[in-house]
Amino acid sequence: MRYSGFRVLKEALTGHKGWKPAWRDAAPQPRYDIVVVGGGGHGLATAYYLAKVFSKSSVAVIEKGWIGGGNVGRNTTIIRSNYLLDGNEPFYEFSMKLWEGLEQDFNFNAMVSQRGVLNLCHTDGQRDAFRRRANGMRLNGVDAELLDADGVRKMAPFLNFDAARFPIKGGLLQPRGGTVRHDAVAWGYARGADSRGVDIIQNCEVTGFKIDNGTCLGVETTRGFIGAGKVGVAVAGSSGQVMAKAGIRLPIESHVLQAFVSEGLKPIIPAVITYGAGHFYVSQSDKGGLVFGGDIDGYNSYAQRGNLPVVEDVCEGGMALMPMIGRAKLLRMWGGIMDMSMDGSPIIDKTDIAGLYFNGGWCYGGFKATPASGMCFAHLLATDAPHETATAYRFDRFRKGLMIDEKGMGAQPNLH
Amino acid sequence: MIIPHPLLGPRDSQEFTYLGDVSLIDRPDWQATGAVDQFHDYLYLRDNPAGLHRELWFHEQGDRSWLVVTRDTRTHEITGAELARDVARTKGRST
Amino acid sequence: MTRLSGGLIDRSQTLSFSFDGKSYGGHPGDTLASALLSNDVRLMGRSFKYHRPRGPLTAGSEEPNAIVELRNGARQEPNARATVAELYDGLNARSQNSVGSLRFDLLAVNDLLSPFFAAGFYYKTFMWPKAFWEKLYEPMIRRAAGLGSLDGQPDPDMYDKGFLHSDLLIIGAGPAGLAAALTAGRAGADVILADEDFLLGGRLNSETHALGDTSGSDWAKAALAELASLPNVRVMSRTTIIGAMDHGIYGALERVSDHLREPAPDTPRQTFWRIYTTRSLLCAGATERPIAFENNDRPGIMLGSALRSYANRWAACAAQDVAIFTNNDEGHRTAEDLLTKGVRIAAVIDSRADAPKTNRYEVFAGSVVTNSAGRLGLTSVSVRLANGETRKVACQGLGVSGGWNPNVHLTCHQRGRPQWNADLAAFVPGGTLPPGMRVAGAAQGILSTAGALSSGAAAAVAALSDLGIKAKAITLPKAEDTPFRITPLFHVPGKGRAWLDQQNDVTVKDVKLAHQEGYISVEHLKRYTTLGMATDQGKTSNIGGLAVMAEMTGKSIPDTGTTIYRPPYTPVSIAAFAGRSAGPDFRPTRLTPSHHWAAQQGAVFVEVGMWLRAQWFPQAGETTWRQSVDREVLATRKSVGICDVTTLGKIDVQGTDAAEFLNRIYANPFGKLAVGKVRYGLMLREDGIAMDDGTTARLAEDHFVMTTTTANAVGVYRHMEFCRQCLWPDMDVQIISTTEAWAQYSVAGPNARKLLQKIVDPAFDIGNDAFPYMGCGDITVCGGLRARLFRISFSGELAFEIAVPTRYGDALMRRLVEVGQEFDAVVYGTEALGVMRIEKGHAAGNELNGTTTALNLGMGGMVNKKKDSIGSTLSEREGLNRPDALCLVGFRPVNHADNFAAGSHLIGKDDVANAANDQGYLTSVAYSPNLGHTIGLGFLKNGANRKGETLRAVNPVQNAETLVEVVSAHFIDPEGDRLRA
Amino acid sequence: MHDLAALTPLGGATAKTETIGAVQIAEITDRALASVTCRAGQAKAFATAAKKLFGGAMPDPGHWTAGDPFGLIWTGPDQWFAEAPFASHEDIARLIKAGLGDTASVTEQTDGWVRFDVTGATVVDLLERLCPVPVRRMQTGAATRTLLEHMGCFVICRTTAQAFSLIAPRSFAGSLHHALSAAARSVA
Repeated sequence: MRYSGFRVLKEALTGHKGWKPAWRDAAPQPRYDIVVVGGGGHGLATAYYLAKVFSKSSVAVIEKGWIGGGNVGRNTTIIRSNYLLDGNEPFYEFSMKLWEGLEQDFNFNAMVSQRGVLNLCHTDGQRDAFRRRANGMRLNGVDAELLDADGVRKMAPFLNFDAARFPIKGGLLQPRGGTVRHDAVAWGYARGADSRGVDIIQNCEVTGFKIDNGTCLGVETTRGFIGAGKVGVAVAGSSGQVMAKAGIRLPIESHVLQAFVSEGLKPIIPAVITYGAGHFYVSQSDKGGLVFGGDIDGYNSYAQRGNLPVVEDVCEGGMALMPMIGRAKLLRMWGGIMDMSMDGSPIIDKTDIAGLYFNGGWCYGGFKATPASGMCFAHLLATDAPHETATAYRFDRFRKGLMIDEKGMGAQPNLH
Repeated sequence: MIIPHPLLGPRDSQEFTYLGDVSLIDRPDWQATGAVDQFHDYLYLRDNPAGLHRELWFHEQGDRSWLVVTRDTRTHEITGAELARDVARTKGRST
Repeated sequence: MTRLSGGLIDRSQTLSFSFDGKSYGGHPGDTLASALLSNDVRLMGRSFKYHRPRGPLTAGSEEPNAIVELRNGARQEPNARATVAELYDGLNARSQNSVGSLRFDLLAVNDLLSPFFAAGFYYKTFMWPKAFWEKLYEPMIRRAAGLGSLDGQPDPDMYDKGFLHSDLLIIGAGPAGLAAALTAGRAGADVILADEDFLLGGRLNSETHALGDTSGSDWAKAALAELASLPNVRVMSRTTIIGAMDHGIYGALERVSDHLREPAPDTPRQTFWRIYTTRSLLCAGATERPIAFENNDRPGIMLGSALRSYANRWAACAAQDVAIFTNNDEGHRTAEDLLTKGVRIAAVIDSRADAPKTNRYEVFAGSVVTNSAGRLGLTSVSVRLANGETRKVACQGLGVSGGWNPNVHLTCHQRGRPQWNADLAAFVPGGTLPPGMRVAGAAQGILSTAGALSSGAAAAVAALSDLGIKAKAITLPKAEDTPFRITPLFHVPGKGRAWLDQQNDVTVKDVKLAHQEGYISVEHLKRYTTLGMATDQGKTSNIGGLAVMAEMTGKSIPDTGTTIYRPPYTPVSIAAFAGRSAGPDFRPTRLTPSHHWAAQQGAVFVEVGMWLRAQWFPQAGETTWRQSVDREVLATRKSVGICDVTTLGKIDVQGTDAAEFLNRIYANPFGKLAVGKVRYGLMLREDGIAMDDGTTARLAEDHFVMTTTTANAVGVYRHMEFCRQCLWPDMDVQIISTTEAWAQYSVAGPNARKLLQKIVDPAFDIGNDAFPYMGCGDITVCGGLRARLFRISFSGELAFEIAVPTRYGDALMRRLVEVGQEFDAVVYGTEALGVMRIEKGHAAGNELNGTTTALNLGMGGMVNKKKDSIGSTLSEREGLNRPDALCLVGFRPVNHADNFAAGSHLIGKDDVANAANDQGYLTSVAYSPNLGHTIGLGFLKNGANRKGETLRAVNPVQNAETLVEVVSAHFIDPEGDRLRA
Repeated sequence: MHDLAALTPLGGATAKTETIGAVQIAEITDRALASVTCRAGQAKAFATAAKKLFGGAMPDPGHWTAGDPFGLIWTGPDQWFAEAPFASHEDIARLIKAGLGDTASVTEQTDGWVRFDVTGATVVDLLERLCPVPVRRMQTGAATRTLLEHMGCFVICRTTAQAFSLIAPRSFAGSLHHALSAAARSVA
């Protein structure tokens, strides 16, 4: 059933009787060609593109809880493709292009809002690094602008220019960056995949993999064995746990990232703004809440909750950068479990077990990557070859010394 | 969080800096055969358990001790803390 | 005036305040809501989506409707709850979210169009044409959405933070909390009793039950008086415990000055406390819930308990004629209390067939309210009687009692799940509570006053016994102990809209639609309909929503799901979390030994981490920074310059294994470094990437002093402690930072030695033979002051670094400048320092960027393979040793008049400028006044073998491009003759 | 004798003292400081030498001991700070090293730090607003390093609930003083 303004009108006048479930609550069949483990944004997007782009007719997504209950529904909704390194930039730009056509493509308004992402710099060294990054983006055909302090002032006059501990020297602006209504992404992909025949199986947790001399034949689940030609795992936050069931250790640690939203306010913050001298970034949702966050808590955790030091650190950053938000009230805080990889970049690759594929290690980058991650994982699952924008996301890059380390922090996940 | 420091008692975790899995103490022998692979596994691969985790914390704003803290990554409950130097010795790292 | 008799307000004083520009009077003890009600003002706000007229639903912090903008200008606070805003003289409040006036809100048209605005409608439209989203739809939606507004000026108030420690934290000062506090306080335990209200006592101040022979509020007053007299008890009013964090840490927001027009000088508006407690006791009470029916959101329709609070505590009532709608006995208590206060009870509509009978007011048993009327306030309700016929009941007020929800919120903050209690038809604390927490009173589901008192006292005894403190429960007064009878009813079936979440305008229909579209799980329901996502965090709406969904799925409420709550319990101002670390005080500032002198010279300072360093020293007549920097560079290379380099990390390394230790943490060897010598060291991370570099001097066989970069001082020290304690626990090596103990100045230039000889005491020969390049030693200066001298050079000149005890740093700088006049000595800042190190080709922060290896830096040969050292093994990986690896080289413009910028990328002369042709990038660029043109350092693929090649330095983001030539990174004195002069 | 004038950590010619409400905040500049670390395998010899030099046992973790001329503060495993009058012990590191020989590593710390003595009736209320350690419960003789407004800082209890010394890296002097005086005004 197609969504449209006309349809909304018609249903409004007929008591909304015609709306159908956005997706079927499917029961597992004995076997699928491809089973995607994980009903989050990446898993659902993978299934959607497997069906739509690679015409796969026998695909299932299995989810231990309810779809969209993980990081796709627990993030700060930012999309951008302002990456530094060639291993990353083409991939995230591919993702940005998919975002730009996504709503029309899957017929669901995810409120993709290209209001701009502004990263502030506060030292000459940061400005040099931003220039290198901006030029790298341009060389990759991506939009980027370098603003000086006046340029920033024009765009965000409410920032602390006059009494700042770390003065604002300028910023890197990606006009095409912005925000997306995160839950809608999961629902839109689910609805799109479902309408193309994908079985979305909720409350179905993987308990093990059936592996027969080096080949994966399917998954054991709380709802029985499900045979599969290929199994793709996309379970951010639980990657270590799920892959351990296949005897695989990962270059990943799980950490908690907190996020915050304020009470609703009339529009006051135009773009996504990130502080360069502290841990604080913010945007304002269409509903009016200030959606903000900062750094991860820094210790391994699966608890989906954090602690006060980071809450305070983030608010300190906010009050250093934009003291006008002081009397806005923080309404909710929550935590998401991040797959923090050893170089801050993700993995989309085959494993040593035939028929078992892995997608994870997204650190903070997961939400903005959702469409491209889905497309590239679908490409790998369908063709057994990496998508051209994801060739660097291999397991063996650490063994070979080919890390993709945007922040230059080395093998310490909580610093990425 | 509160870290039960073996010498100083309960301390706010904000005084500490976190490093990670205690296995980072087990630095391989540089002269072993396949040393590069051993160092790769040592530096890059993690058990990343959902449950008890022995991990390294540095009392940076305190007495500069490295501690090995045993903490449940699902509940954050801490069941032990030792001086990392003692742990290193029991792991046979005395020179 | 609907001001009743009695109440806990001070009628001897009248406070004047204004709402939407109109002024009114109230009394100390009033809230904004109670004062407005007593002035017959019921309309206080508009709802989020349909802009429906709204008045207060509650009398507490769970309020969804009566939220206003408080104060003006920079102190304007959006979304303040009128129900808890303490009245003060001159209070100024305005309604929110209306276009036009509150009474005639233009956006009320949304209400007429409501069929089009059903749950999630926006996910299904606004998609065409694509470009319209940012341009038209989104701005439209954003303007209509949001609630209150920020003023846009910096918050002028001050906020404190604090840290408290207790044996027992008691959350809530109602009957349970007070009984617990008295019990624990008398036992001598360290007790903190916190309550969000400004008048402690909880429901004791809102109910009419007697405790023993006194009223509830008098008993509370006496209890508080005793607690105040106990030194081991800290009573914190106006303090909300907002979260239960790990290991017994609780966040608490104390509203120190919000009840004043503005904070007193130097005192904070609010204080955010971190409370460390070994045990806690949750006595947070319960929140009454409404029953949904058609048009159940009109001003005048309130919770029954709120009607009682307003009448008994604030002597205020919404109306002369009040009807009651209840599914339990509480409704009758409300009727009785109002009658005693002289309010007319139009009827009590009790959904239960076995409703209590009385002749004091009319009771409709087995009946329900099906609708209400009244545009801006309630005028009547429609009642469907047991016999099926419908009757209209005229009333301006309706008290709704749907049962109590225990305030389990804090029990969920560590993801504990509440459990369903069928007798109460409510969720009660269950699952795993935060460690050390107990629950008592209504929060535990014990709804009688007597039960609250006894459970509070008992819980305190139990909590203290955990800590080995013997406590005896206080003797309790005789109190109300009626059992709670309820027949669950969450909503009255009907065609029209019945509100569940009043602020977000989520109706029963919306939940049904969510079910129809498959958004069945609680998480989907909340996110799709926005149920419970408003500023009240669903305190009055979540259970109702669950109940409707349960009906749809045919499951029980607990099988349908529970919602667990997250911090904060009530919203907290962002400024309070920041405390004093805001604006210019965001982080502390570190000053160098010569700072005060430099400031006197009018130096321009720059932030380097937390340090402030002199960037350059403008002289009279200099109009641009370049003039100053060029002068400083030229004068230094011509004669001599002085620079404060104290910020570099200094680590004292001692012990019989000190040399071997350095061998292992540096890539290059230190074992054979002679005493009295200095060596450059390159430190790698274990992954083979450069971590830091610096010089290390050997002061004695077992004593070294290492320098680190300013940026990495802390990280390097941490790393060395890790190596010392965790990797090689029995090496005899001791380290300690000594960065700030010594003021260290670089003296560089052909006349550096001559200058120093003026202050170094004659006993010390610093001539080239006695004190050659890379020499070091203890000396005395200026007639006997202990000092250290290092002959090292960052500038490439003949240079020394001299260190004296920091307290003498200021005087030494003045002395060097004074004796330096004869040589036209200059003092130079970090800019000139940077120019000279680029001229010399020294790598710094821009080159040591966390991704570069020794090989990249042209120091591959330094990684000694005859020994074990951190990073040595993994630096052998193929990816770090590719033939086309990036290599640090120098660049100069082919046309010397041209400029280029750091961050430019390098593209072959005839190649298209794109990522595929990217050859590298420029890291550090400066104008060299010595060479008379721009120079740069950068990383170039296979750079070592490309000297003389011409490339394009492209800077598309600034539409710039320059032809550059690849040259040696050492622009000045490549042979190093000057160093050794 | 050299002819260079000393500057206090706050940048004055003389130490600064101010009274805000019920507390006095005094910059202390007349103490010399050195770190003393027992060397590996020297515990016994060190204890003997230290007892002889300092006239008592080294304080336990979390504590300090007064003495004449040497006060001792535990700073870490096998590590202490020794303080003595500056006038008589400006060259404190050499003096101590001479007494302890190869049993310990000694490093001069005198000018690495700024010390403020905070005294008065509301000193606990003040410190409660600045640092997480339980100052209200600290007894005379307690000493520990903690975090104070983003600054690492020793909190030393000289007299229970009455007098504390705060010792932080010297370059933070201005910011530490700002934090102390602001908190003092807030509890005044």
